[in-house]
Amino acid sequence: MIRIQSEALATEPVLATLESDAPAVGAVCSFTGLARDLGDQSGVQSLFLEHYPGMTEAAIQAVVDEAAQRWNIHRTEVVHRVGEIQAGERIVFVGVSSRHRQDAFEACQFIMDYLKTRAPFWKKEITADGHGEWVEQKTSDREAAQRWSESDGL
Amino acid sequence: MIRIQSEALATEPVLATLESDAPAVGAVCSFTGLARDLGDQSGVQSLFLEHYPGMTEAAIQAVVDEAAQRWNIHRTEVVHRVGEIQAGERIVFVGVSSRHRQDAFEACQFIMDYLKTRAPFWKKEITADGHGEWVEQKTSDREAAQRWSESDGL
Amino acid sequence: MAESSIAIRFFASLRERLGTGEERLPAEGIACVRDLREQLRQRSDEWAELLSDDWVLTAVNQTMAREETPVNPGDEVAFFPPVTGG
Amino acid sequence: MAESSIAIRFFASLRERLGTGEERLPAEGIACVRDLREQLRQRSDEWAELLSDDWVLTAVNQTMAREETPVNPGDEVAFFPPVTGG
Repeated sequence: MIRIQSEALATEPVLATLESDAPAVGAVCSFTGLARDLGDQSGVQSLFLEHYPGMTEAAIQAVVDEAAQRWNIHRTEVVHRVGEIQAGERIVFVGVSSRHRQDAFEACQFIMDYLKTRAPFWKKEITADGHGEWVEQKTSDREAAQRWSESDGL
Repeated sequence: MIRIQSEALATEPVLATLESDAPAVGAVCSFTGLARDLGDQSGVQSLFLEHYPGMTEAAIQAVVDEAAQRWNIHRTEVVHRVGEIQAGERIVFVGVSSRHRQDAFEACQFIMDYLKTRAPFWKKEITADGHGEWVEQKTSDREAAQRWSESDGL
Repeated sequence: MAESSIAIRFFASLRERLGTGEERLPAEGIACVRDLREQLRQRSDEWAELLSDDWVLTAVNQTMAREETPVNPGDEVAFFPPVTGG
Repeated sequence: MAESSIAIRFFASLRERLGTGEERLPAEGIACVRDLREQLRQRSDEWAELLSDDWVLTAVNQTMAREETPVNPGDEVAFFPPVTGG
């Protein structure tokens, strides 16, 4: 399930869904990204996340579909917040359940890496004085995603 | 924090601890392992987990310390159940917080892989008729742990 | 009656700097993304600069596109900076 | 008075098959893990078989050990199968 929402991101119900397939499935890997207080500029108090309704969901679905082709995974849950987000709040949750630990880990990491470079979200950092600055894409995020296309022919 | 317990494993408070360092830290990766209904034999209804009190905690701490040397991680939480565990219940939780996504993912996966081969826990599968069978160590778990010593000279 | 215009959308810093989020343009003379981009760049030095930037990405009908991707009447074409979600 | 015995522990399938979880042995004549293991193997064909198995692991004072690891009076030596947690 893929959800884009402006409300606070609650992870408990999503984790419960991922675990609900046990005992048939025994491995759940999840990642939570939280708004940090420092990014390209210091003194960041909140973020503003813009997205492209429709395309964003489709782009994430394409990443999830690709993960499902590469790994033996059972269920995937992606929740991404948009709008204004205070420092310390959750921005993104990606969770994957699988029969196998390694599949859960790798698929979860793959989805996060590709989401960072393929899903249309744009982040603006807002300081205490109200000044906003759009965040530049990180080289490390591009490299993290490229890693998966250079790896073995899975 | 490392905990070995016979009570049910609640993940919410542990995840809350991992996220409590935000906004200084923005990435949390976690893994939950649940008792599956099939292992080396079918019809498994519950597991019995034995450990070596004292050594088990020390062995996990050594794995966590090694992870902290290899990656830039902030906080690690490991909870492992022992005693009787019903199919579908959580057996193990490993969570890592970090400033960086990749460090959180890799350290979490490393700790799970090494915990599987280095921490003294032994699993017995019990079928509906009460028959118990000790689980044999999996080649895949040995290989997963070996991977980390063969990789680049980090 | 067939649709005869193209819907154009701008996002994030591009939207802010161009001062517009969406508009419609006649489809006439536009066969691919490059044609549309060149037409938009005629508007001013600022448009020329912003839409020539290597970092601007394009989507046609909400799918990532290239310079040569065809554009037809009724299509939605979006321009935006590299993404920074998650 | 100095401790003059060694604490021995067995876990999991080894504990069940040997029928004992812990005991104490005089430290005399035991300098390393190999000495202790060989002494225990004298007890019966079953002990000889179970404690010669390649898969049996050993810890001295709760740290993984090898055949040559020294064993001193007062030490705790544990024998157990490969681990299967998590």
